[in-house]
Amino acid sequence: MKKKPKNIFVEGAIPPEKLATSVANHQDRTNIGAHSIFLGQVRADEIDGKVVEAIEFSAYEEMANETYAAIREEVFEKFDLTCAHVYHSLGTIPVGQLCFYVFTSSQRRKQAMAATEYFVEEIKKRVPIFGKELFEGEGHQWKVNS
Amino acid sequence: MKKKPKNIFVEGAIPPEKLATSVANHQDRTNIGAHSIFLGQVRADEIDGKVVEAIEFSAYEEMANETYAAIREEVFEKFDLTCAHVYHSLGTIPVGQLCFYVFTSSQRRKQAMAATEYFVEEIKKRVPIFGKELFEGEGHQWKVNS
Amino acid sequence: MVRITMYYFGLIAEKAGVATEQLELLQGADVESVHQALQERYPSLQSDSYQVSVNRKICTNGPVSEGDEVAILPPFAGG
Amino acid sequence: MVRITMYYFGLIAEKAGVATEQLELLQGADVESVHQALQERYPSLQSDSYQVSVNRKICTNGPVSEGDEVAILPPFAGG
Repeated sequence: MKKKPKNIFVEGAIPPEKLATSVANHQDRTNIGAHSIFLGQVRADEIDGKVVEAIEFSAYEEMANETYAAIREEVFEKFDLTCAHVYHSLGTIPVGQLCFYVFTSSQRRKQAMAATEYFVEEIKKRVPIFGKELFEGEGHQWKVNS
Repeated sequence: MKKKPKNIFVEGAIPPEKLATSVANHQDRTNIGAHSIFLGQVRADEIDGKVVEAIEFSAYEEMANETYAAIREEVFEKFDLTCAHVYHSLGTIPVGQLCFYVFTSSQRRKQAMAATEYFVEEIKKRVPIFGKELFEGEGHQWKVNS
Repeated sequence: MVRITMYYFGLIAEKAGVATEQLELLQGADVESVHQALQERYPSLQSDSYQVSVNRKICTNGPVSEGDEVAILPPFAGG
Repeated sequence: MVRITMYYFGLIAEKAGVATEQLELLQGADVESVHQALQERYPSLQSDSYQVSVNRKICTNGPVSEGDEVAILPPFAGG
């Protein structure tokens, strides 16, 4: 039987306090020597004179979580990690708020940093998440990852 | 006149709450799209049957801060960063506690991740910080970066 | 006939005006038939780039069978 | 005579038993003279690897002048 994949999605922005909690939760793992963290923050991009004030994220959640599970397996094969945690927001996230959180821990720094980078790049490329950039005033545009 | 370099040193371990504060302090900078964070945590390494229970850090502080200032200048030349913050502990840091904290922010994720990695590698290589690994029971050994 | 469930996301859902619907394709349908049915149903999608997933895997070709979960995915924007 | 201030760190300070001291070197002293003076004063350092900084810059050679701040730095362990 296939086990249900982890759910990476959280409703709304990721609070900064989440970082403190994640780190504190790993301080009894005394084989960890390094944590590497990536955070995505919603940017007030200006596009044709209009300014983004929020991104509304949606996802094909079942496929997203299955794809994430595959990426996670690749990461644990490629890198010597102690643990890894990934969260992505759904719903409307205002500029300045966090929408993406990757946290990896390892004995060795290079493994953690490389794993975080792999997670970030592969998730952006392969996980079906969609972003509607809402402009100040009115109007929107669909975000495309570069 | 040369301006006094920033002081990267803090007495004692870096509390996990520091991360939440750093991130929260950057949420009004709406041109930021990515934060990259590295944390060093003291590991309970076993060496010839003895287990490390803490590292006592010391530094040639004036040279360390001057060297850090030079590395920081290189980073801002090489990478397109919005800001960067670096802290290193002095004193006795027990296993599981944080002793090193690098935080960079940028519009673009790749710039932030590359900058954090550069900081970590160059600081380990060039900044005169010394670590006395204290074993459980008694005895010690001087740590050497690999 | 092959009955499949279509799921639309982002820009595609916006243009289609629905998030999900049932489609009936002819026997022997494949990913190419999905493209054709879609363009016919929603001509405004012609200029858009999207990928097709069948049962949650990206597919550029291959058969589509009764009961399949087929999604039309505009460019990803996670992170 | 050239009077310099020596600073010792980590293992070196432990072996020297002091953190700082004044040394007097002969006129024309250079980094090599620092090494020699050090080995003579603390023979147990012979087997240790260290770098020398003059006025907070790593130096493998070059002159040492009156009033210089010279440090003996064992391997770094930051991070």
